Amino acid sequence: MSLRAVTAAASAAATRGNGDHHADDHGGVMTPTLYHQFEDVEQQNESYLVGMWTFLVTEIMFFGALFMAYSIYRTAYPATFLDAHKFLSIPLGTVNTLALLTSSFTMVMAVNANQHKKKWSLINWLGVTILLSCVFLGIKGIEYTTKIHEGLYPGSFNYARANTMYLEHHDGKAGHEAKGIYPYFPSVQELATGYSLNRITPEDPRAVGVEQTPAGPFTSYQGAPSDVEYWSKRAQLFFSIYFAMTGLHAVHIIIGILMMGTLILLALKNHPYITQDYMPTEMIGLYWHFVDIVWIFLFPLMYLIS
Amino acid sequence: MNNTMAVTFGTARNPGGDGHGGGSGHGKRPHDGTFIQHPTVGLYGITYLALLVLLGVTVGLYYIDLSKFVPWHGINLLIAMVVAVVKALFVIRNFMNVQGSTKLVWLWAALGFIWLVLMSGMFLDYRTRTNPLGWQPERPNMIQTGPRGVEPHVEYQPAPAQPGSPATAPVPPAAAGEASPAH
Amino acid sequence: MGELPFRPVAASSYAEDVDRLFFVLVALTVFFTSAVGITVLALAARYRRGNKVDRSRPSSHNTLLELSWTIPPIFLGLGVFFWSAKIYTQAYAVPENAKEIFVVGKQWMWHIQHSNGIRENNELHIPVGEPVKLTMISQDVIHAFYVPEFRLQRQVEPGQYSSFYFTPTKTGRYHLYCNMYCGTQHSLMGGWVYVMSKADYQKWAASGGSQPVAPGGTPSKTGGLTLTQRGASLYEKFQCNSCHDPAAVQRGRGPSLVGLYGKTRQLADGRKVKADDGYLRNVLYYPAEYPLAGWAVGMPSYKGVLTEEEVLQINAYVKSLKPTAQQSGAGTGGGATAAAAPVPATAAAPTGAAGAPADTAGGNVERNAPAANTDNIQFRHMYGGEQQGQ
Amino acid sequence: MSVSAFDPTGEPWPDRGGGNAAEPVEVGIPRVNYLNADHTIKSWLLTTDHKRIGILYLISISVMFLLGGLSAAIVRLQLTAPSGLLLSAEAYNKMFSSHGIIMVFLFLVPSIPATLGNFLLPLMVGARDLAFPRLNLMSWYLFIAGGLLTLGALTFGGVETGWTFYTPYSSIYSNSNVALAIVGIFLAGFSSIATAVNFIVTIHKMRAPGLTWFRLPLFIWAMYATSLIIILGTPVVAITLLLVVVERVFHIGIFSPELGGDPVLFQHMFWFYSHPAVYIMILPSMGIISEVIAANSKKRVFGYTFVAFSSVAIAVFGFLVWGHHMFATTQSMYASMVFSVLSFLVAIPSAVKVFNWTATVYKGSVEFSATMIYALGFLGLFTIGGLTGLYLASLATDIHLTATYFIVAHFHYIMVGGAVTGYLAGLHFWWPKMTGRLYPEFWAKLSAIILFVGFNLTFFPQFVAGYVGMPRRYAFYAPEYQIWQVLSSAGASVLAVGMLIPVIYLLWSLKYGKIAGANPWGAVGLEWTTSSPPPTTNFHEVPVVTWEAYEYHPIHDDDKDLTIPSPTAPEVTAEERKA
Repeated sequence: MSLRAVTAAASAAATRGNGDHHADDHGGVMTPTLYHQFEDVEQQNESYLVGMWTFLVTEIMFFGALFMAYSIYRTAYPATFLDAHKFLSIPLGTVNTLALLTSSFTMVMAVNANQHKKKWSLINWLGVTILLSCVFLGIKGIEYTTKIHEGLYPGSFNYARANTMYLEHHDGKAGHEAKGIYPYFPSVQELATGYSLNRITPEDPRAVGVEQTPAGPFTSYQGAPSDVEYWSKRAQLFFSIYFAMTGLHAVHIIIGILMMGTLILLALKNHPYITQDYMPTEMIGLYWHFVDIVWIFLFPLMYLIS
Repeated sequence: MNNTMAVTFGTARNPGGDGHGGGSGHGKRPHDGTFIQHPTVGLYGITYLALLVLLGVTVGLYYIDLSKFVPWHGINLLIAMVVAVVKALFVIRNFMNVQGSTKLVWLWAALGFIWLVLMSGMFLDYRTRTNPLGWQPERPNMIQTGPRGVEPHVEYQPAPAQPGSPATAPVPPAAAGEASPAH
Repeated sequence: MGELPFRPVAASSYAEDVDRLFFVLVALTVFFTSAVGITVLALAARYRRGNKVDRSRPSSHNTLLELSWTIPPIFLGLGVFFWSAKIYTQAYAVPENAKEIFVVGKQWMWHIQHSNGIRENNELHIPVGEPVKLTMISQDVIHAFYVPEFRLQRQVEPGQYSSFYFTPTKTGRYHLYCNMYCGTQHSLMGGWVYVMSKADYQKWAASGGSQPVAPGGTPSKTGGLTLTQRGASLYEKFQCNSCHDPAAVQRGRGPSLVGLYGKTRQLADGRKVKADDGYLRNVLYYPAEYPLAGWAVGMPSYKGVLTEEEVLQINAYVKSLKPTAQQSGAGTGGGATAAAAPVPATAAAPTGAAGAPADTAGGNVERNAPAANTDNIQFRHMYGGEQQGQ
Repeated sequence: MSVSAFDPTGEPWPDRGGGNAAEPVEVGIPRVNYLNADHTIKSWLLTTDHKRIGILYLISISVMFLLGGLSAAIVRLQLTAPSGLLLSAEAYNKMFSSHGIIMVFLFLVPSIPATLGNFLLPLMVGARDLAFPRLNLMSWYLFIAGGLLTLGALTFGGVETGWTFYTPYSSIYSNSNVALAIVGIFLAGFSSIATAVNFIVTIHKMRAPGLTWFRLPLFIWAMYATSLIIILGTPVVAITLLLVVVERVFHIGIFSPELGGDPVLFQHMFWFYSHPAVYIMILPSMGIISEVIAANSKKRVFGYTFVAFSSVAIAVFGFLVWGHHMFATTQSMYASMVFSVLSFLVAIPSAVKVFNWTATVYKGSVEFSATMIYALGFLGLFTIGGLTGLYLASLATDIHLTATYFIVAHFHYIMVGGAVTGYLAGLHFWWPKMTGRLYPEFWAKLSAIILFVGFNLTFFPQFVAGYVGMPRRYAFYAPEYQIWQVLSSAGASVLAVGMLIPVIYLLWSLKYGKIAGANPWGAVGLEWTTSSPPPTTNFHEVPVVTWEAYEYHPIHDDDKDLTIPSPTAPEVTAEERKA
């Protein structure tokens, strides 16, 4: 989604936000429910903030362990990582990053709208955010399917086959300098007919053996089949970490989408959480920005190894 | 002793303790007491644009091999990470409006990252092993750029260079076949 | 140090130092525990409720006192640390003349190869007074090689060598344990270490390990060939010569291996690698990970082809390829073009055997391992009979 | 035994029982309290009252403790004979694994924070409840779900990896129940994270007026440090164990040596949490001991600030020493040295605590109650446990002793001698507050002494067994170790008796115990100002704190005038200096 589209959506949202004359709109005093254990709303809100940040610290450590494993293995096997990352598509990664950054922006706009009690603008901004995160998930899904079609899913990695297929779709060039559409998107009927799966099987002579192995991404490792096999193993390490981290991140995105959907429902029902309070939106916003930050680090580490 | 404590940790009159003690971070409250200060929409927009620019920098950096200019191969990764950290700081400060909140929130925002640094003490082991994992301790650089393979003077078919290196030619399968001995 | 109750035999140079440190720590423990215990009990008794004592101006804070019991322990701890670290470094300072023995750990037995070709399972025969270096690797899970009488243990991990160095100082028969939980039969993965007088060891080695030398010691049979010879035959069998023999080296098929061991190699990706056992193993298994500067990686991976034992044998052979004067330096660094004939395997044997006496021992069968499921056999082998030192 | 039974001799101290002597403390069970406020099962299962959740936790972890104890008993029986008394090797492995997993992840970690912490923290800071009561309830359900999963895995099929789950054994070789057990542990971990978030927010934001940080009880400081460790450590082990599951199930091998992964990396990440986890278990006990010693000697804890900050110091420095569990691996020599020296330094804060507790007794008015006996037992056992930790922090001796019975003994001296003793002390100390009734003092003293004796009988022989070289986790062993194993098993039976007696008389006291009244020990602290058992809202009106912590007597600071020490001070301080 381009910047122009975002701003368009934003302006649309704004106009509609101003347009509606809802009862509890236009400022007015917010009187959130005060729970019995708190003295006043201020204490309650600050408790929410501190609690959310404490939770985010645990999330940081949660992902941090994976980042640690990643950096240790990358320093251990730089060549492997350099080669394996060529199976990831920079354009798609960039679009995804764009989508997440934009969704962060729309999220703060949503919080802002909630604070000023603009119900419809809140709903619109949340809607845009959900839309963007769905775009992210969709692209992520395409990437996963591509990996699986290329035989790069964990457990059964077949890099000889991956090489060969890869070249067929990239006119003999390896990596990002390949011309044409990258990565290979299987068309609907291709997916239906299992096109790329029955196209080249691991038994295919092109897929195994030294002489037949064309110069693919693993171009510097021409050698015996066992050699390619070895590289499959090493690159499995990269893709293990890739799937682990992006998978965990995707799970967080899904949770975020669910929570934002709940917010929209609450808003539609004029629930006091929305009409009289903005902390719920604020909390989910914090969570969402954290997910964004994780991706900000994942993108250069996974896609842009040079 | 308590007076000094009262200054840093909140006073006897403030039930909430920290958040109320310094009174820090409670800015203008347009409607009522429930607002913690938030930046304006303008700031959001600026931050967003800055993030987009930085994203451009990150991607552009990938295609420029800085190690041509700086004699250290890790420079690309370093810069990329610095850019990422700046991006993260933008998001934390402006989007997650830490700067509008109490010192305590600042602390918590920083804590996780500090602990990640502690955790990276693992490298203390991995960088000094006698029988290390795939690399040797005296290895000059961790990040791999530029061509690997052979000098031109070697007479037999060289293995093709890495993509990203100046001369990249896809190798015809036959040649590739020759490059490896028959077993 | 003298014999103390409960003190197991100290059978290595390392053990004596460790025990000295250990008993100093025991003294510290006793002192501090009794100091705290006696003090608190005495105070509690003196100030028990109802006892008429002066309780005026009870103090609840005294920085001087706090510092006085905070600072000294720090220095005490640092002192112990330095002493301990000094001893610890011994376990890493392997002398040149160390007798090299190779250990492969697998669920659930220890397989041991001597450089003179004798192979044993769950038993290790070594002469007293000679420094010994074990090069160890695991085939499956993490094990740990532990001999209490040597006060030493080291984890044996899959995928990388770990080494274990000691100098036995007392003859006797000592327990050999696996000390890292490795599965069902963990407590039966072990056997005996026989430290023998030099004469006994000569006899044992000369008889190819078939002569019973210690009570309860079951006779080992030898593999006949030395490690180097086995390595040479493997070298032939897998046609390593097609790339690494001088002729092939001349044709630029592959780098020469002569005098390779111990040299530092320049890799294409900028790494400088010392060609030690670990490097040789990795090149055999993962050649593509070590692209030699000036060479395309044409070497296939032998993972799954060569077992860990065979890799050790080939390493021994490669070590035995010593350059003669005018060829020194051949095969190291980037792109060797000239290389000399490797010393033929048979001639290499005496060099490769690391001065071990019994190169020409007869016999050819590896002793059968106790079947893993027959618990009681292995139990009797491992725990039967009393352990003896002297 | 009430505040009036106070030592008449010496300087008369103002009675600060209940914080302000002005208001009379009501005696007798209050008509309506959190226990009898509502009687339906539903009101218990859906309660958001921190006190009731604490009780729920108390019941559940007591069950866990029972199960773990049973497996321990079977293990001890097996080890009385070198060739094993009743189990096959495999059954034995499953048995010690379930002992370790249950005791560490399902009992020790949640033991004090989730029960006493849950119950006392809001009372001590003068709040009506924790900051997030529903989160609190959720954490209990998470714990139950995780506990049931893990127990299921342990019971049906069994897990044989030990509680450390080392790869590649856990991820490739052992049976698949390990995945289920790990998922359970994962859930339990998140329940403790929820508790920790709750505690941190409550301590930061919900303290009563006047209750500044340095008026907080040391138990709260300990809880804060513990929560910090949970926040920062638990996610790491959660993801690490999750990676093991993922490797088993989806073949996403991150630690698999076949792919070039490093099994030692698992140990790094595992111990990055699991060493601080030891402090998760011991810090709350330390907090309890501070309270108990102060209350029983009617004396402010000596060096309050030092004890408070030593808790935080332990929490922080505990994260820098994980490598000392890996001296025998391929971890580099230099890394090992750094970790070793840091491990020596992390011992200092614990020593400071011990010395300060000792000094607290000086010039106190000591009552040898059951709780005090527990506390004194804690002092001795914890000192031994801590000092034997130095053997394992020092490189040379660790290479000999690690993974032998020495380490088993050391660990149990800290965990049972330290954590469990402290837990029992706290349970007795606040039992009147929780139930409104007193336990029989005599039986409590008896069981405390039996526990101390039985514990030492059980675990001291294991030090010797370890030093003479018996490896841990052995189903069968060499005959020369039998004497130590038999001694240990004999002691274990005594220990079991000592554990069972409290169960009996505590249950008995629920119905027949003497009415406690609000403040049976004459202790200070906000929790004693409210009736016991407390009302559902803890306090009838928000308390305002105007007194210092442990203000049993006019607080006197030596720093102000070091010139006039009291007559008996010199030789005592000299005696201290020796220690």
